[in-house]
Amino acid sequence: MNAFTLLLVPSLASALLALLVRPYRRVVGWVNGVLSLVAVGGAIDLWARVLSGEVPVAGDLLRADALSALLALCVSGVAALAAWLGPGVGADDDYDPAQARTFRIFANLFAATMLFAVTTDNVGFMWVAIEATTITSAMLIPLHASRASVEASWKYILIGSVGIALAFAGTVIAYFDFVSLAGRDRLALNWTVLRDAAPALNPQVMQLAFVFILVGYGTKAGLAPMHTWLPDAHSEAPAALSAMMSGVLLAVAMYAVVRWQAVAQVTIGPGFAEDFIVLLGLLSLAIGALSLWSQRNYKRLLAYSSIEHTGLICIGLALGPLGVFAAMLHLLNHSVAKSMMFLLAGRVLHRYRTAEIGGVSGLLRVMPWTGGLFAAGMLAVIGLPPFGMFVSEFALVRAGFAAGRPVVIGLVLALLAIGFVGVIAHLNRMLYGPVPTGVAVGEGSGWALVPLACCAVFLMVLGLTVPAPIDGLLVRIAEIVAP
Amino acid sequence: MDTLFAQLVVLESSLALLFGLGMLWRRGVPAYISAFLWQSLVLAAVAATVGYFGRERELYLVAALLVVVKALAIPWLLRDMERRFASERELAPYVNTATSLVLAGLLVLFAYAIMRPVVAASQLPTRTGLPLAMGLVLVSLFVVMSRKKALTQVVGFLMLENGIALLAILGTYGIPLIVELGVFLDALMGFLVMQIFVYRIHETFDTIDVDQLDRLRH
Amino acid sequence: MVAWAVDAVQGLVALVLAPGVVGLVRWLKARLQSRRGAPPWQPYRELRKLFAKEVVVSTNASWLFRIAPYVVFASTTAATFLVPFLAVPRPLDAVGDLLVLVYLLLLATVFLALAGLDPGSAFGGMGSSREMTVAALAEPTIALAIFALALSAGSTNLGQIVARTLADPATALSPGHLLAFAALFVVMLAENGRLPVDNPATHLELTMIHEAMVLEYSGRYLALVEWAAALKLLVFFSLLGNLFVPWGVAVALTPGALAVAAGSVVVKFVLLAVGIAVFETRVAKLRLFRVPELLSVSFVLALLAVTSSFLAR
Amino acid sequence: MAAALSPNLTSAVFLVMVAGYLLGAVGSLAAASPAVTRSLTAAGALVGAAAGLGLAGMVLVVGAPFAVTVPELLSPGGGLALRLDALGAFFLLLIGVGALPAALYGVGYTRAYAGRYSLRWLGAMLNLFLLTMSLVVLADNVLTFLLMWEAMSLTSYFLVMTEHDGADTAAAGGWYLAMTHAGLALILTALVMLIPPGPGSTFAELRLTVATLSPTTRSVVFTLAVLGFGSKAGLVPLHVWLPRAHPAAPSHVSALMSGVMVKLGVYGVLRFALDLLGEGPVWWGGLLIALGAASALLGVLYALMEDDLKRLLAYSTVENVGLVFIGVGAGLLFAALDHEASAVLALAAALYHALNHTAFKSLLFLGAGAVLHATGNRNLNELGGLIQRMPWTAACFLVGALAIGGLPPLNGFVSEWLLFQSLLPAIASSAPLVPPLMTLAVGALALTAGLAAASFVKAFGIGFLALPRSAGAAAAHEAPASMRVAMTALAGLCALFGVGAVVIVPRLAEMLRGYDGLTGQPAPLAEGLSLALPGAFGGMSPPLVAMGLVLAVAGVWLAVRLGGDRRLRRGDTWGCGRIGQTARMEYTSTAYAEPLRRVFAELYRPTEDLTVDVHPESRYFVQSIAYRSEILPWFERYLYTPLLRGVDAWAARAQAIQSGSAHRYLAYLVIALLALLAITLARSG
Repeated sequence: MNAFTLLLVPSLASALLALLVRPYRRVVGWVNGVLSLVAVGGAIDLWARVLSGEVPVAGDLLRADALSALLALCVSGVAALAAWLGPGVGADDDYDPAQARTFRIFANLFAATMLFAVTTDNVGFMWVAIEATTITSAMLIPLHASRASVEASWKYILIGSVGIALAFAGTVIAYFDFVSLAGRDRLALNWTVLRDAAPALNPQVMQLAFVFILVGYGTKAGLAPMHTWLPDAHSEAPAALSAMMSGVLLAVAMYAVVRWQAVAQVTIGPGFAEDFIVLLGLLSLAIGALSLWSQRNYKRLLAYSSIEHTGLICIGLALGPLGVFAAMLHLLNHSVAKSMMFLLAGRVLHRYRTAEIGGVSGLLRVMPWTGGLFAAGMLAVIGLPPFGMFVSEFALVRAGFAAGRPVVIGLVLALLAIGFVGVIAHLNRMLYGPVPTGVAVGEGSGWALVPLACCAVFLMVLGLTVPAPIDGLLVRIAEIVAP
Repeated sequence: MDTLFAQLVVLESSLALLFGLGMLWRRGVPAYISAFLWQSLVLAAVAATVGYFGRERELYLVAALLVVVKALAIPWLLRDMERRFASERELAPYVNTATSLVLAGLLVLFAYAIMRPVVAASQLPTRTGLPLAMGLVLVSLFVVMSRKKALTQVVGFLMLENGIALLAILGTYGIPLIVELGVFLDALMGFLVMQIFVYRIHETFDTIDVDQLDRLRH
Repeated sequence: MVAWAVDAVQGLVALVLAPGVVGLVRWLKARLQSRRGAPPWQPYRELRKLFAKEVVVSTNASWLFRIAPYVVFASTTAATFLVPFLAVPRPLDAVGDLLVLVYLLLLATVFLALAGLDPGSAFGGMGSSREMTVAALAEPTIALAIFALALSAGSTNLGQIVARTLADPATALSPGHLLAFAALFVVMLAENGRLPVDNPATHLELTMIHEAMVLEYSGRYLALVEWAAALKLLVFFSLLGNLFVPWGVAVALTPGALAVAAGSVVVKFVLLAVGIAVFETRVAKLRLFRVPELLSVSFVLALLAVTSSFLAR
Repeated sequence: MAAALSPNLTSAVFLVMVAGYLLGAVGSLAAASPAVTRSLTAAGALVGAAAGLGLAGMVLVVGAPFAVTVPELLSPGGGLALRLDALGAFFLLLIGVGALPAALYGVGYTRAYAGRYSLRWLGAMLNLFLLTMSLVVLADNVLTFLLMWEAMSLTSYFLVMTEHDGADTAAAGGWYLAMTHAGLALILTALVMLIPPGPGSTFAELRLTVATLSPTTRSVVFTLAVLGFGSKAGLVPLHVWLPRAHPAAPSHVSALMSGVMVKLGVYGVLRFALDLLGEGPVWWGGLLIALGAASALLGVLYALMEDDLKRLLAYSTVENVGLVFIGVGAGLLFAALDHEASAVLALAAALYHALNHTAFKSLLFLGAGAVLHATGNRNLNELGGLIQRMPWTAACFLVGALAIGGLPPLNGFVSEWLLFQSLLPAIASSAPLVPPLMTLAVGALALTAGLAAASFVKAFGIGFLALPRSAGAAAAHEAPASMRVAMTALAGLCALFGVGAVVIVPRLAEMLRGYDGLTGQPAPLAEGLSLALPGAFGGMSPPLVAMGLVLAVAGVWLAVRLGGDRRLRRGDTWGCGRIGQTARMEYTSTAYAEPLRRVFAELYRPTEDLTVDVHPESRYFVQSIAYRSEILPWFERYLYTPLLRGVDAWAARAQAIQSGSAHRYLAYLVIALLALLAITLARSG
C-alpha cells in the first residue's frame, strides 16, 4: 500500500466498473464519484508526505517530488469535479445512458493516464502516458456526433499525435546523448538519472533534443503556433471534458516541458532553453489575447484564454526561481479557474442552447447564482484582485524585473491589457441586458453549484494569501526546477 | 566486421528513406500502403541486423513485432479501409510532385546539417545512418502536411513513427524494452483511433477529403 | 483708529460720488454731441424717484430675483471699500487684495446674470449669456494685468502697489505699467458695458448686454442695480487712476495731505470721465462676435506687460 | 500628547473602520427587505467613514503613529502592510468628508431602486468601495497598494454598472474598467521598477533603492506614475472615461467617484513625487503644470458645451483635477529650484483645493441626483423652474455652484486665490523658461476660473430658474429628508472650509513638512485672521471678507427696508407686448453656450444642422424648427479610435491563423520546428 495506490487505482477501478457493469446506471455514477474523491485523498496524502520532506518512490517506475504532488492534486481535483458534474450524473443533461457510459470509461482512463504521467520517474513512460491521454480524450470529443465535433476530434488526434511523436524523437535523441556518454543502462530514461548525468552530457545534442521536446510537448500544451487544435477541441467537447483538458491536460504537458527544462538547463547552460520558452510563451500570449478581442463564441473565448495563460506560465518558467514560483502559482490558479469556467459554460449552454455570446444576455437575471459565479470566474481569469491570478501575475512581473527582462514584461502587460478589454466587453453583454424569449428563468439543479462555489472561494483565498502548505510546495518546486 | 555491419545498416536505412520518398512520388492509395509495408519490412531488417551484430537479444523481439504489426496487421486494415473508399482517388496534393520531391531533398540535407553534432558524439558503427533516419522523419512530416486525404495522412503519420523507431535503433541500439513495448502499444492504439475517426468522417462528411473539414473558423 | 475712520469715510465718499461720475460722463457725451443733456446730478434724481416707486416683479421670478440686487450692491460696495482713494497704507489691505476685488466684482456679475435668467424672458437669457461670455474672456486679462503690477510692486496688495509706485516714480513709466494700463482700460470698457462692447444708452433689447439683464427690474431694486453699476465704474476709475497714476495719494494721515489727496482724486476722476466721453463719441459699437477679438488684444497687452516686467527685473 | 495616544488606540479605531465597512457590506447582502438593506448600507458606511475620519484626525492633529503588518496575507508581496503617515491621513480625511454625506444621501436616493436594481449588491459594493479606497491610502507595500487599487476600480465598476439597463451604461463600464486597468499596468511597472532585489517590497525599502537608481530611471518611473495615476485622476488625454462613467453611476456614487476617488490619483502622484522618488529635476513640475493647465482648460471648455447636468459636472471634475495638478506641479517646480516656502505654499494650495473640490463637487452631484430623482431627467434643456418646486435643493445647488465658480466668500474662491498667489513667485523666479510657462499657466488658470463661473451660471440658471421646460420638471417635488440633510451638511462645509482656511492652510503646510527636502524652517502662512504669504506677496482674510459681505447685504437690506417704499406687485415678464409667457421663450442651455461655442470654434469645430419645416399651405409660415449642434470629440477621434482600430487589425490578423484548414495547422507546426532547429543551428555556429 505505497503512496501511489490511493492515487492511481481508483480511476482505473471506476473505468473498469463502468465498462463491465451496464445496468444500475445511477449506482455506477455514485461509485464513480466516490472513487474520484478517494483519488483526491490520495493526492492530498502524497502532498503531505512531500511537504514533510519525504520523496515517495515505488520501485524505479514511480517517484513523486513536489512538482508531481502539485500536478497530482490538480489532476485528481479536476477529475473529481468532472466525475461529479459530468454527463450521466445530473438528471436533465442531454446525454443518453450509452454516451454517459462511454464518457465515464474514457474520462477515468484519461485521468489515470494523466496521474501516471505526472508520477512516473521514467521519461519514456511519461511520453507513453501523455500519448495515451491524447487517445483517451480524443474518443470523448465527438460524444455528441456532429460535423463540428468530428472535425474538431480529427484535427485534435492528428496534430496531437504528430506533435507528440516529435516529443518522442526528442526523448530518443536525449537517450542517445546519455548512451553515447555512459553506455546503455536500463534506468537511463529515469529523470533522476538523467538529471544527475546532465552536466556531463553533450550540449549540442541536448539542444537538438530540447527543441524537439519543446515543440512536441508544446503542441500538447497548446503553445502557439502549435495551438490550433485547442479552440476547436475545447469548444466542441462536452463541458466536463473540456474542463479537464483546459484545466489540467495543458498543465500536464507543461509539467513534461518543466521536467526536461530542468535537465536541459544544466547541460546547455543558461540562455538557450529560456529564450525559446519565452519566445513561444510570448507568441501564445499574443495570439491568445488578440483572439479574445473579437470572439463571438464564449467557449472558444475560454479556450483562447487558456492559450493566453499557458503562454504566461511558460514565460514564468524562464524567469528564474521567483518566476517558477509565480508560474506554478499561476498554473494552480488557472487549473481551478478554467475548469470552473468550462463547467459553468456547460450549464449556460444547456440553458441558452447557443454558444454564441450574442445569444446570451441577462444571465444574471436568468440564473443568478450561475451568472454570479460565471462573472467571478471571468474576473478571476482576467486577473482582477480578489482572485489568485492577480497575485500570481504580480509575482510574475516582479520576477521578470528581477530576472532582468523588462521588455518582455512590458509586452506581457500590454497583451494582458488587450485580453482584459476583450473579455470585459463580452462579459458585459452576457451578464446584463434583457432576458431572451424562450429561456426559462431559475437555477435548475442547484446542488451542482456547490463544488463550483468552493472553487470560487478557493480562488478568493489564493487571492488574499498563499496558505503555508501551498507556499512550501511551490518553494520546493522552484528549488527543483531552477536551483 | 564492423564495416560490413555499418554498410549493411546504411543500405537498409537508405532503402527505408527511398520508400518514404516513393510515397511523395506515387498518387494512388494502394501504392502508399505497399510503400509503407516494404518500409516496415526494411525497418525490421535493420532491427535484426543491429540485433545480430550488436548482440542485442531484445532487438530480435522488436523486429518480430515490427513484422507482425507494421508489415502485416496495419497494411491489412489499411487495405480494408482503402477498399471501402476505393471511389476516392487521391486528389492532386497541395504541392505538385516535382516541387515536393525537391523539398524532400532539401529536408534531407537539413537533416544532415542538424544531425552533425549527434553523429560526431556517437561511437556506434551505425552512426552514419542517423541523418538518414532524421531525413525520413522530416520527409514524413512533409507528407502528413501535404496530403489531402485523411487516409493518406494516417499513412504519413505511421511513416513518421517508422522514422523515429529507425532513429532509436540506429542511435541507441533500441530504447529499453518495456518502454519500447509501451511505445508500440501507443502506436497501435493511435492507429486504431485514427481508423475509427476516418470511418466517422466518411459517415458525417461522406468524403475523407480533409479540405472539407474547415467549418470551425477563428 | 484714525486709519479705520479714514477708510470708512473713503468708502462712503465713493458711494456718494459714484452716480455723480456717471452723470458727468453722460453730460459730457451730450455736450460733445452738441446736445444740452441732463445735468451731471441727474442720476441722483433718478435714484430718489426709483426708491419711492412700487416694485413690479414677474410671476415666474423666485426669491433669487429679489435678493440679487442686495447682493450685487453689497459686493460692489465691499469692492469699493478695498480700493485706496485717499490714503495709503490702509488697514483694509489685510482684508483683501486686488484679486479679491476682482472676484467680488465677478460675484456681482454672476448674481446679475442669474437674476437676468430668473424671469424667463428671452432678453434676460441673452443678456446673461453675453455678460458671462464677456466676463469669462476678461478674466485672464485682469489676472495678468494684476500680475504685471504685482511683479514690479512685489505684492498684490493695493496699498503696497500704490506705495511702491509712489516710492520710485520710474516704475510708473515702465513698459509693464503702461501696457497693463492699456489692458485694464479695455477691460473697464468691457466690464462696465461702455460703448465699443455694449451701448449703455440703447433701447434695442437685442443689442443690450448689461441692460438686458436688468430689463425686468423696477423700483428700489432697479435703483440698487443702477447704483451698483455706477459704483463699479468708479472702482475701475480709481484702479486706473490711483494704481497707475498714484501722485496725490496721501501717505501720512494729516488733514493737509488728505485734502490734497481728495482734490487730486476728484481731478483724476474728471479727467477719466472726459477721456471716456471723448472715446465713446469717437468710436461705434462693435458687433458682438468682434468683442472677443478686442478682449484678445487686451489679453496680449497684459501678456506683454507681464513679460516686460519679468524681463526687466 | 503624541505619546499619550498609544498605537493600540489608533489600531482600535482602524479596526472599527474596517469592521464598520465589512459589516455594512455583509449586512446589506444578508438583509431581507429593501428598507433594511438601505439602512444597513448607510449605517456601515457611516460608521466606517466616521472611524476613518477619527483615525485621520488622530494621525494629523496629534501625530499618533499607526502601522500594522499581517505577514500571512498576501505573502508573495511580503504580507499585508498598512501605515498611515500625514499625507495618507489627509486623503483619509478627504474620504471621510466625501463618504459621510454620500452614505446618508444614499438612503433616500436608492428607495427608487427597490424594484429595478439589486439594492443588496449596490450596498455591498458601496461599502467595499469605501473600504478599499481607505486601504489604498493606508497601503505600505507594493502588492497591498496594487491589490487595494485594483479592488477599488473593480468595486467602482460594479457601482457604475448598477443601472445596467441604461442606454450607455455598459459602454461606460467597459471604457472605465479598460482605462483603469491600463493605468494599473503603468503603476505596476513603476512600482516594480523600484523594488529592491531582496524579498521585501515595503515603501521604506523602495525609498532606499531610489538612492541607487540613475536619474533617468527615476524620471521613467515618475512619468509612468504620472500616466498611471493621471488616468485615474482624469488628466487630459486620459480623461475620456470620466464623463462616461461618472454620470452612469447612481448620483451618490458619482459624488464619491468625482469627489474622492479622483483624488487618489493625486495621492498616487504625491506619494511618488514627494515620498518615494525624492528630489526631482525641474521638468517634473513643468510636466504636471502643463498637463494640469491642459486638463483645466479643456475640462471647463467641454463642461460649457454639455447639456447633460451630470456630464457637465464630470467634465468640471477634469477641470478641477487640472487645477490641483497645477498646484502640485508648481510645488515640485519650487522644490527643484529650492524655493522652499513657495513649494510648501503651492502644495498646500493644491491639497486645500482637493479638499474643497470634494466638498462642492459632492454637493453638486448630490444636487443633480436630487433633480434626477425628482424629475427623472438630466438634460438641462428639459429642466427649469425647480427653484420654486425644490427650494432646499436649489439653495444647496446654488451654494455649490458659487463655490465651484470660485466666488467669495466660499471655499472655491479661497483655494483659487491661493493657487494664483502660489504661481506668482514662479513668474518672478530667475530659472530659464519658468516665467513664460508660469505666465501661460496663470492665463489658463484665470480663463478656467472665468469659464467655470459661466458654466455653473448656465447649469444653475437654466436648470433651476424660470419656467419648467418639461412635464417632468413641472411635476418635480422636494427631495426626501436624508438627501436634504446630506446636501445642507456639504453646503455648510463649503462655507466652513472657506472661512476656516486661516486654520486649515497652515495645518496643511505643517503636514507637508518632512517630505522630499521640505524640511526648512516653516514660514507661518497665517497671522491672526488673514493669510499672510511668504515674501509678503499678498494677504487676504477669508473670515473678514465673508463677514464684510454679510454685513453689507444686511446693511443694505435694512437701509432700503427702513428708507424706501415697500410695496411690491406681481406682473407678467416683458415680452415686447406679447401676452402669455411660455417656457419655450426661455433661453436653453445650448443657446446659453452658443456665444462661447462661436468664440472657441477652432477647438469645438461645431457641426450645426438646422431643419425648418414650413406649413404645407404657404412657405412663409414655419411649423417647427429643429437645431442640433455637435462638437468634435478630439481625443476619441484622433487618439482612441485609431488605437482601437489598430488592435482590431491585429486581432483580425491573429484570427486569420485559425483558418479551419488542418493542413495549414500542420504547416504551422512543421515550420515552427524547422525554424527553431535553424535558430539552434545558427546559434551553435
